[in-house]
Amino acid sequence: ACGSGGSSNSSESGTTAGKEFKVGMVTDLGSVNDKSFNQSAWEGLQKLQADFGYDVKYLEPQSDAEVEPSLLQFVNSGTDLTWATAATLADAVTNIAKNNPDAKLGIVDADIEGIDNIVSISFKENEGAFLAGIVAASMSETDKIGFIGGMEIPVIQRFQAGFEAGVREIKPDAEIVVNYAGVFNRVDIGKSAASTMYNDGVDVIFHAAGGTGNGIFNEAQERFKAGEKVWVIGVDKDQSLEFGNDVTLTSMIKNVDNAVYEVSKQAAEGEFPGGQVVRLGLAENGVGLADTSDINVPKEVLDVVESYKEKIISGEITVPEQP
Amino acid sequence: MVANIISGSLIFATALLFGALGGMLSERAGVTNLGVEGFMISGAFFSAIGANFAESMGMGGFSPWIGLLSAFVFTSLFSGMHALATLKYKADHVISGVVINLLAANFTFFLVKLLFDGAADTPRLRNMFAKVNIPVLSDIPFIGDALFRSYPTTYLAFILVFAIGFYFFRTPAGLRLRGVGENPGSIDTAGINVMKIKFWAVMLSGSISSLGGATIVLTTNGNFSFNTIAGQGFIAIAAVILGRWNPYGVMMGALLFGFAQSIKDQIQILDFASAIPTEFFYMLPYIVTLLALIFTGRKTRGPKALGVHYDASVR
Amino acid sequence: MNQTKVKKVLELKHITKKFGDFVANDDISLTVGRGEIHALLGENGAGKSTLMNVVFGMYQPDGGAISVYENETKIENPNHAIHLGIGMVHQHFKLIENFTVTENIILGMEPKDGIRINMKAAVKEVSDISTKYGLKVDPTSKIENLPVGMQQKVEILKCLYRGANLLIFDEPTAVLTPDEIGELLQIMKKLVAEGKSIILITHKLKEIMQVANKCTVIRKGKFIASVDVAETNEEELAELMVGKNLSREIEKAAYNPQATVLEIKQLTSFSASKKRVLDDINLTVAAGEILGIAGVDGNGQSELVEAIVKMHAFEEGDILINGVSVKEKTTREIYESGVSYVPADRHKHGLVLDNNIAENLILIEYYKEKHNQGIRLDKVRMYQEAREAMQNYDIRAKNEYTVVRGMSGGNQQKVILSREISRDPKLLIIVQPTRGLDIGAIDFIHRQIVRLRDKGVAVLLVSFELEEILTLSDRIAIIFDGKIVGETKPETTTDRELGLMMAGKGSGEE
Amino acid sequence: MEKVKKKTKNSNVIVPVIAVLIALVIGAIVMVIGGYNPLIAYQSLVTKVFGSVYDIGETIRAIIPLLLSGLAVAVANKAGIFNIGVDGQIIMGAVSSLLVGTLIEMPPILHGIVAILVGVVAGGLWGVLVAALKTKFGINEVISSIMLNYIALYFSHILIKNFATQEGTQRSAMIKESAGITFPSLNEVFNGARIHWGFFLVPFIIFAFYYFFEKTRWGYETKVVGLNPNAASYAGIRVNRIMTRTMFLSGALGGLVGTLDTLGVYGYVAISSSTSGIGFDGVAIALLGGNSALGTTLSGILIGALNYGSQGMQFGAGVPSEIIGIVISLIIFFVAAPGIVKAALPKKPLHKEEAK
Ligand SMILES: Nc1ncnc2c1ncn2[C@@H]1O[C@H](COP(=O)(O)OP(=O)(O)OP(=O)(O)O)[C@@H](O)[C@H]1O
Ligand SMILES: Nc1ncnc2c1ncn2[C@@H]1O[C@H](COP(=O)(O)OP(=O)(O)OP(=O)(O)O)[C@@H](O)[C@H]1O
Ligand SMILES: [Mg+2]
Ligand SMILES: [Mg+2]
Repeated sequence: ACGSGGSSNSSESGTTAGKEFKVGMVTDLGSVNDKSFNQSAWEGLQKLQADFGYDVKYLEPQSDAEVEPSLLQFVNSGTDLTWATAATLADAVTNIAKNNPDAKLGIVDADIEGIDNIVSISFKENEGAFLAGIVAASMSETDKIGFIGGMEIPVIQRFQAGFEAGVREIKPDAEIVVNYAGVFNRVDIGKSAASTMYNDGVDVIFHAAGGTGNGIFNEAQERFKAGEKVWVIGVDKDQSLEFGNDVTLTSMIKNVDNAVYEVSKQAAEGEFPGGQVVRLGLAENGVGLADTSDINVPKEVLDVVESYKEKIISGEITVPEQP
Repeated sequence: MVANIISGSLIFATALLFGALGGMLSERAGVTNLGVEGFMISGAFFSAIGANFAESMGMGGFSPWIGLLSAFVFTSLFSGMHALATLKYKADHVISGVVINLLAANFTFFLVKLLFDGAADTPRLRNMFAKVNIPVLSDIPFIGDALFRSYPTTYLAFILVFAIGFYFFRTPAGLRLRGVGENPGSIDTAGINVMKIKFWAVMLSGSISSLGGATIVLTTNGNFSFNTIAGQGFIAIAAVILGRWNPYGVMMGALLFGFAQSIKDQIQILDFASAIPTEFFYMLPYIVTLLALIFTGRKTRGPKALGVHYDASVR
Repeated sequence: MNQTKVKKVLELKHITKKFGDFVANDDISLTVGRGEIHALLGENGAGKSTLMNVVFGMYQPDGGAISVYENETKIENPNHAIHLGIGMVHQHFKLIENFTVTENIILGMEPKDGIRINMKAAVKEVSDISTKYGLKVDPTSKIENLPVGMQQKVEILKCLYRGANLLIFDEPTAVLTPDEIGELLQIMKKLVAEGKSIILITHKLKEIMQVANKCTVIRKGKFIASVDVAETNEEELAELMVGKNLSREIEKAAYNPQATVLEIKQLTSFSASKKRVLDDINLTVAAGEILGIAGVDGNGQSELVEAIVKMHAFEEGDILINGVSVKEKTTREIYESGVSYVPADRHKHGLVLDNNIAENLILIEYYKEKHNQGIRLDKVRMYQEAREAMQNYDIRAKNEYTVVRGMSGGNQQKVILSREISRDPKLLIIVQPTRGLDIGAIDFIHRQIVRLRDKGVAVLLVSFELEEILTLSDRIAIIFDGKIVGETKPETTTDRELGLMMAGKGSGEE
Repeated sequence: MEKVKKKTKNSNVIVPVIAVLIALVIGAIVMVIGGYNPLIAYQSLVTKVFGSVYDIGETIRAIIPLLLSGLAVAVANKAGIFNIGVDGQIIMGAVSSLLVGTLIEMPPILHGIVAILVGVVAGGLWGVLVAALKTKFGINEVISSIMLNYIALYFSHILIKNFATQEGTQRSAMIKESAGITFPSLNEVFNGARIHWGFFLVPFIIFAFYYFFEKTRWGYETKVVGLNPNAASYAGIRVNRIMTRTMFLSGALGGLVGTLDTLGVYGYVAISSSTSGIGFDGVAIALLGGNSALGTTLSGILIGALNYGSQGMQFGAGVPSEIIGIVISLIIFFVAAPGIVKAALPKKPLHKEEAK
């Protein structure tokens, strides 16, 4: 069942009747259900479908090389707005946008400026991580605090920088132990790294290591069951929802779903913020601590967090981006 | 810290050890096993499914054992394919192994999507294996921490090493199995069914390797996703070769990897570590292995009839 | 069934066995009686091994019947054969090299102690049997450390351990030294004296005359005759086998050695385990002569030969070919200086079994200009020359595209020989040139060697077959334990004298 | 592992064709079980592969690395070496050509040629390392290549971070425009499909592969080494040297894969936490193709096209791309064990009906 317009080569069976707003999404090499970025973005799109009946769809390319064809698949099938949900897709998005000036594209977690048919959403991870650092430092009893990163790349370094700054703010003398696992998807390596840190006397670990980070939770839970008290600070989403409250101190979240939802809605309403970089920090409610933080973090601490949040928003404090 | 390294090495080594012991078993019977990765993927998948099911049946702390068992049993789907292809239909062993890897990966990922509504991983297990302290022994200073506070699977893997060692070198069946890998003609003319031995070796091989995958899910990961097993099967094969197809050697090979892997974390928390590129630590396990081979290496001789199809009428 | 009363231990009735369209055994019948040594004689590829594999249950016959102890039986598999009291010593030993003697023998019938092998009991049982039948071996040594003769004893012990009453020997003497052959024949006699029966496959008529009671001859898969050995002679047997009269004399021109071609001076070398494998060897070979190296396998022959072509490194001394040292040369350069080498193991070294005849014929010289046109191999010429070689050297195969693996040993050997001879060597090194070949093929190869010698080629012949050494050599050097322990001429020596020297001068028997 | 030989060769043309058909049917059955519509799925697959000039161009682009990687594995197999280290060789090729493409100033075209050559040589040398470990230390190539894959991966990260960083991204800087090896005009014809020099290089390489192994003395000696190394050294062939040379060629092909993708497709090298896996696909492709030029080419085309088309299946029918992975593994399985195909066929094959 081909489209009526002629230019569309979509072979999907759904309607191509015209009125309906179509949003597509291309994941990075993970899956759409990665409990992280891709999933969050997809949830935003699903909400759009539920709220306004938009036609939403996604593709999961299997290799870097497949990214462009996947984007094009959407572009050519008349999709109104196509999202790419990772920084690694930036080059492909730029290319496609240049070659298809009529197409509208969006990218999450990257800054592409000045191209009229691309909107970028990026986050000030360092600001969120700063707050996580405040919590970690306030809650640590050993004054030894851990950070585990996936790979030593700029985004992750932003996490590290913000976190370290936050910790120093509260406890300038606290020891911060840093470990880069080298991978985003090896749970066992994350677990071993966490084990090493906890053994070393660390009692709070903040991670920005994707799936590798799951190992940190597993290690903490194991210790919890054995009667030890250790904390993990989750990342990207509220990880206490997955790993429970026994070990999850709080999570530094990135509100990808909201961002995608809002920008898509603007586009549908004809107000596509093309060419702009929507930079979301604490002020824009793009990053922050999870709502469930109050379960394990005492009110006094949260109050401190709140005060720093205001200082950052007001510009009184600038959080570094480099560790 | 040394105790930590040893204990960490044991834990990293466990999954590899299962994978490698399985691989070794089939190779000792003359069937090349490049499918260890696939068997481990299968083991990881079925253990997650099995443990999940057991949890939903309310088996609580017992469910990891069900997971282990499921891995062992259901991986025979794949080992059966390897046996069928290599033994009955005389497919090239290497090709069959490659197929097992491809098929296990795609099949399990597909099933995960199918069973869990498009999810990329299986639901998180609430009950995983907990470390078991061996009474008395675990209280010995240093050694206790290093060796006797570990997961049941770790104990199991090391018990298996000795069990297979006993089987190989002390029992009639082991003698025959080793004979099959060296010179099946000799076994055949001694009136023993070569194909039967090979068949069971391949079947068990898959099941034992699968425990490696299960270990990863049931002790560290807590669920199965498409990158739960990412190349560990190939490292396990390296351990088989490094250990020269001998259960104790294979154990040392797996421990070497475990050691190199866990020492990385220990070094990384030291102060001077920041002066060295992180990537160097990631390379460490692989460099250590190469160096180990260079210094212990020389000729590694596998079973003589490895990878050769046995056919009584061909000389 | 009372096995000791029956007379006919084995009876084959009209056995037919096909491989696809090819009939390997065509209506063959024979009877083996109790206490009898029954020889089976036939050219390479006549179907002897096939027939015996049928008896041992490795193959199922396409026609005919087998009776064991006068009961018609379908022998399902080797296990079944073993239960029926049949044991087989295969030509290519079915031994596991890194197992001990005992482990090899007990395979399949291991004495147990609970679930473990009772190795003590096993070792004892093995030494018991070996003393009973006079087959001395060390039950605990590894097969890979044993000489072939010993390995064969292990094979025999395997059969005896399993209680075999009928033993099949497939070319057991092809790899043995004269002493070992003598010993084996004695063992066989002892076995039949104990009431066992033996089927003996051999190409050596002398052995048949020595020990066999009856001899069945087959030719191209067909039964030719069964004769009483007492009533026949070697010539008659040979004629039955090949179907025509064979002249067994080889004519040699008068001995006329010329300039020295090969000179080995104080050659000494060590194995990987630092054992002295060649010890101060001095030898010369002149143009127009054949120097035979007699010796038991494993006394340094292969190292000696490989040292000449630089496949084995030597530490001291020197090797000169036409006065030029090989020290600075590569294997290829040595060949280019006029050396041809026929290695002992045709499967391991001499041939690429999965290549065809033509491809094997260019193995040494494929890189030379004559085989190439620019960057491409001249395949037209390659196949053309292969056709010619097949004619000149009587290589029997379907055509020049035939893959060598499927060819008989004799024809494989002819491929190597034609390749090496056609290179017009000044020095021919030839090791075990006729191992496992039938009389016809042996004769052909011997004639080729002599022809070269008559043409003025220097020939270094290494063989474990005394007869071969004695018929071909002009001079004989005896090698023992890496040393040359004596030199003699065929006219002035005897089997026995040579045998003693090969065993290290002292007495051959204890 | 030593006997990777040409065992698949005996299968005639029929077996692979039927193998493909059976595998597709099984794939369809699995789809039905999973609640998908196999007809739409396969239709979308075909559309994705042939549907537009863009897709045709992109399909070829997807085939090239797989095919070359298959050839790389096949080359080594000819000398009896099992090279599962192509992944690492790809990385070395990619990162070396990247450095040439980013750090050095050169006129266009020449820059591309030099970058390719450097990448190819780097991949080749990485392959030589495997050969050296094998010949000098007796280390089994399977282990060493697995280790070298990881070492190459992290080594490339060090290089990228130190010499070709791109602030704020998880990849290297872009290569200079002069180092690009695309054909802008052709790209336009193909609606933006990434057509690069490889499109014209690959046929030449396939032919060179064929010619080398079937016609030249070097191919002859390589095959002798692979079939019987003992006979080779008896014949005066320097086995170690041939193995080293062959591993250079094999690695060079791997290096070319990385080079072409870097210069012609991406323009950068990503800092990725795992190797591409193209080398492992190459193992499957070479084995499926019986290590021959033609066979490897055909299997590379088949698998490349199926892989690319699987995206269409996801888009058009919502079918997870793993289905195609299953189909591909089954094809290889059936080709490797033709007995199964024959057993699955009706006892009297098709001819009978024709005869009547
Ligand atoms: N497995 C087989 N498949 C096909 N043909 C075979 C097979 N085994 C033997 N043959 C054929 O049967 C014939 C007889 O072979 P067999 O091994 O019995 O000969 P033989 O008499 O033992 O020869 P030799 O003296 O060399 O040992 C040969 O021509 C051979 O080509
Ligand atoms: N796979 C095979 N296909 C066809 N013919 C074969 C095959 N294997 C062996 N033969 C044939 O069997 C005959 C015997 O070969 P050869 O002399 O090499 O074996 P053998 O030494 O007699 O072995 P055995 O120990 O069984 O006596 C030859 O004629 C050879 O052509
Ligand atoms: Mg024979
Ligand atoms: Mg023979």
